[in-house]
Amino acid sequence: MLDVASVDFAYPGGNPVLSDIAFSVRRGEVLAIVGRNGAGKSTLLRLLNGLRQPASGTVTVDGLNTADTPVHVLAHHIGTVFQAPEQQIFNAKVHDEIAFGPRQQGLTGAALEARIAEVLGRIGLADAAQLHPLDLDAAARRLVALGSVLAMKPPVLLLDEPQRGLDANAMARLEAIVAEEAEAGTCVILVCHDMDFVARRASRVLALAQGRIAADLPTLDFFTSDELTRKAGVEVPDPVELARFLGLPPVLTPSALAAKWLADHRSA
Amino acid sequence: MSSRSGPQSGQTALLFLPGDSLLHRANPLTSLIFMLWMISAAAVLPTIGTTILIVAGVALSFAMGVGPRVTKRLVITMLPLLVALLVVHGFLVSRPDFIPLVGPLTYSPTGLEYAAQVVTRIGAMLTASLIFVTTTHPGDILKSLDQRGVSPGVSYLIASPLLLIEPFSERAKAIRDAQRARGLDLTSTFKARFKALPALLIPLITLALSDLDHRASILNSRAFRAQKHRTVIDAPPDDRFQVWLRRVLIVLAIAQLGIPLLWR
Amino acid sequence: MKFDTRTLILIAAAIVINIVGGQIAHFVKLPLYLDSVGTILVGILAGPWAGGIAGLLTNLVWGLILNPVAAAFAPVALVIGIAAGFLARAGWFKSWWQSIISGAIIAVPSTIIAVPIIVYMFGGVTGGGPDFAAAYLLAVGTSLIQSVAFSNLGINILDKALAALIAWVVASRLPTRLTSSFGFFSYSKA
Amino acid sequence: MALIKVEDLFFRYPQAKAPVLDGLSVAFEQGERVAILAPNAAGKTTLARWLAGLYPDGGLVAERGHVSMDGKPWPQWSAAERAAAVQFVGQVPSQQLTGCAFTVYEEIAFGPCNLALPEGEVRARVEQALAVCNLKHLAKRDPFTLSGGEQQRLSIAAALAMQPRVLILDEPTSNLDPESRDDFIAQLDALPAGLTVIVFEVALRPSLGLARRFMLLDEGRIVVDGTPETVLAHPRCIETLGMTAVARAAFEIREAGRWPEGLALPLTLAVAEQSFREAARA
Repeated sequence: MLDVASVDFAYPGGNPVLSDIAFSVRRGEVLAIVGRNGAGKSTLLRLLNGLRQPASGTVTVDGLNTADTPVHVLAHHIGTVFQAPEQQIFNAKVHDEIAFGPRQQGLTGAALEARIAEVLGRIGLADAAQLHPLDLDAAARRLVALGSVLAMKPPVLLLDEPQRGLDANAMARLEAIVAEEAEAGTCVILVCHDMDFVARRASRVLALAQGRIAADLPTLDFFTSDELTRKAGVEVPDPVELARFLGLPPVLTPSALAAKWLADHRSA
Repeated sequence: MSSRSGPQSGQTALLFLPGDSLLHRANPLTSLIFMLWMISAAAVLPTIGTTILIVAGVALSFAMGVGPRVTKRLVITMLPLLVALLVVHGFLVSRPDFIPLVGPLTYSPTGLEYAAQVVTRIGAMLTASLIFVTTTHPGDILKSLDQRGVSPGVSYLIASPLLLIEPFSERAKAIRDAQRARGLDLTSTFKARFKALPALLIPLITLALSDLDHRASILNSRAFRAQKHRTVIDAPPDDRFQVWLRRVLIVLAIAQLGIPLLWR
Repeated sequence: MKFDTRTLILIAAAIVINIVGGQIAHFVKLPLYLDSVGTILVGILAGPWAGGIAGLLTNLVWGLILNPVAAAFAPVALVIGIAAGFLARAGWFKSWWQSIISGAIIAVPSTIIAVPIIVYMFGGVTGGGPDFAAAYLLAVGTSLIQSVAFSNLGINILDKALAALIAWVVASRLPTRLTSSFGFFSYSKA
Repeated sequence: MALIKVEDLFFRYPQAKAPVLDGLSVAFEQGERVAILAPNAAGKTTLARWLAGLYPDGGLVAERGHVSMDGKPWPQWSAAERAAAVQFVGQVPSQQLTGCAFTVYEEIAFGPCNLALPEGEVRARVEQALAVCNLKHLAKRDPFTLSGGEQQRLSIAAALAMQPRVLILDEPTSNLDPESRDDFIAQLDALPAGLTVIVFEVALRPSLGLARRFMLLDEGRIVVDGTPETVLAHPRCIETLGMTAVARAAFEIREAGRWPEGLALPLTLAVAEQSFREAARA
């Protein structure tokens, strides 16, 4: 679905930002891209959605080479939700903001309205359809931005720090959407600092360090390697650490930790 | 700190070039009045005088270490004006002394003379302004204003736009990228590109207004305009010589503008 | 005339929007200036005096960073902001068609101020687009001042009508949260 | 007497149906470090602005109640007095800059200069703030070219230069990466002991390092006020903000009936190992 083959990138006159990047992502996978600030995460994100072109190597999305495909065409194959929703919201109603993408795809009338209603339901803002997106709270604005991209039904979904500033309710919506998308065969890519979120939702972790791939492993294998998490400069999720302290088999999530603990102490 | 140096303190958006020349070290008011004197001279001098003024100004700019920037700006700005003026006054505006050139084309020596007069006059004024803006950091101008008790609101209105141009320009690019990445086509028909404008402008303006809310709280909580006067730190140095120089230049400027008027 | 802090910040932001507007026109490859959208917007949100100051300072700041010649046209920008503010006060920014008419009206005083500057200071040229129109009019025998006036008025009407329309589109889509502190804006509410 | 006191504050924005603050009362003492947790749309930023004396402002007035500092309601304070009493730092780092200082040094000096303090005093304050916030090496930089974390430190330095008695921070860690966040939390510990710090947060884990007194703000009221343990274990807090990962694991064990009665749910990794071992022994 998404294929990155021996990509290098440098800004004009600058040091290389990314070197020798190669990976592919399959349908239904949830890949988290992690690493320190300045490790090259945001540049990689821009290479994936075509806003930047690799100096060498190729990026292929849904069979399209990003080098030969205009960004606005590629947008129908890879949907990006940026960190700042305020940078893309420009309609006076949540409804119209969601409608923007599908309209570009030529959807009109009842089909368009059905698509909008479906998305509004998924982001939990059906009641807010007629409100101004910027009159909503920060978390709802983030969900509007997510919804405006979901409405285009892209086969690849690119989410940049989607969890930021969300409370339990909004977070549950986000996690449900990520899970549903993966289930439906969408390839979901998270660029994320929140390792608890990564541990709960990602199936695989791609860690960047100094512009190179430091690790590309299933989530559990990544977090249980001290060497790799240190190299990538990320925190180890508490359940992973706690399971190790308690001598339990490796786990990623609180629920898995509880289950393993209960299994371990059944006899007691 | 009145003569700023080092690439870090400079603003890429400004015409100002850091340096340590005489004009860089001069009090901003002195530089300002020097500029005004030069502009007033350019307003009244004949073509030969304004030409000398340009040459002298450019020479001065090289002596102050800002020559290449001043010359480049001068040429870029003046070339289209020069061409337009020569065409309009040399060939188009009908004058009694039209001389046939080739075919239906005629030209006027007095028209060309007039064009030369206007070009050198604007050129001299532009040279004066360019010398001023390339050697004087706006921050220092504002400190001079503060020092003289000008309302802090006035300095805010000059300083803030200067500082915000770069961040806003970056933001405009980020907005463009975000909209393209959700399918906005900026390359198709005239109508489609025109309709794309709101998608680019509205986020920029709403972001500016949401900054506004926050910035107003910050300014109020930093006691902005709470007192009539504010303390000026690192005030640009001044001395008796500069005070007198300014007085002389002001008298000269008034005399230059006034005497030709009385003459008539 | 003492502005409150919010109005000061609004003016500062409008100056930047005027200056960055040209960059946005470049993004969509349209031959527009868009350098008075911010000024007109301030006129709509905060009234004639704030609008006038926004215009005036746009050209002065422009002079500091890019081209001192812009400073010579500061009075023109001042008039644009004042005119936009008075038209908004009169309720002429309530709909898209009113805004277009308002923009065309704004073009008149701004041309009246611009023409003497162009003719007497710059010998009738600006080094930009209207020069071609002026040159054509001169070639067919119109006087210099008339050529400059007609060519600038024509281009100004188009430019200001468009700028006013864009300012209206933006203003009408702003969330109330951000505009509620500008009481003057109520004159432009339908 | 409490330093800041909110009494029965009832506030709604013009044209809004529901109130944002619904008869809220709370008090803060000098030198306290308080974290106020709040789900989205609970009235977090609005309360922060009331505490900071930014409201009432124009048409934004309370229908009932008021906020006072030293027993004197905010409207009776002059702008200069209030600026020297309380400082507020909001969420988005670039929006916390004054936008009229060409260097970091001038940004910090801006407030003290506005108070018309003598130049020596301004310099002393700036130097101190630069040192506390570890910004000395950036003093000559243009504030808008700094990274988000650096801008955050700068806005706190600029607030500290006003030598306030209360510092109010709205989601200070939400725009920081983990490393800058840890630096920031260390920074808060280094602040003068007499300074009251009130932090508003959505995220549970980063807030644990910030304070000893916790509150939950929900639907315009303070629902619970106490130790982190009592607040984070409160059902409404769990419902709206969830639990820390270790607390969630312990909670699920308790749901299975295997967590000993009377043993508190651990909040951080630091205490979790001990609690889990205790639970295993029981």
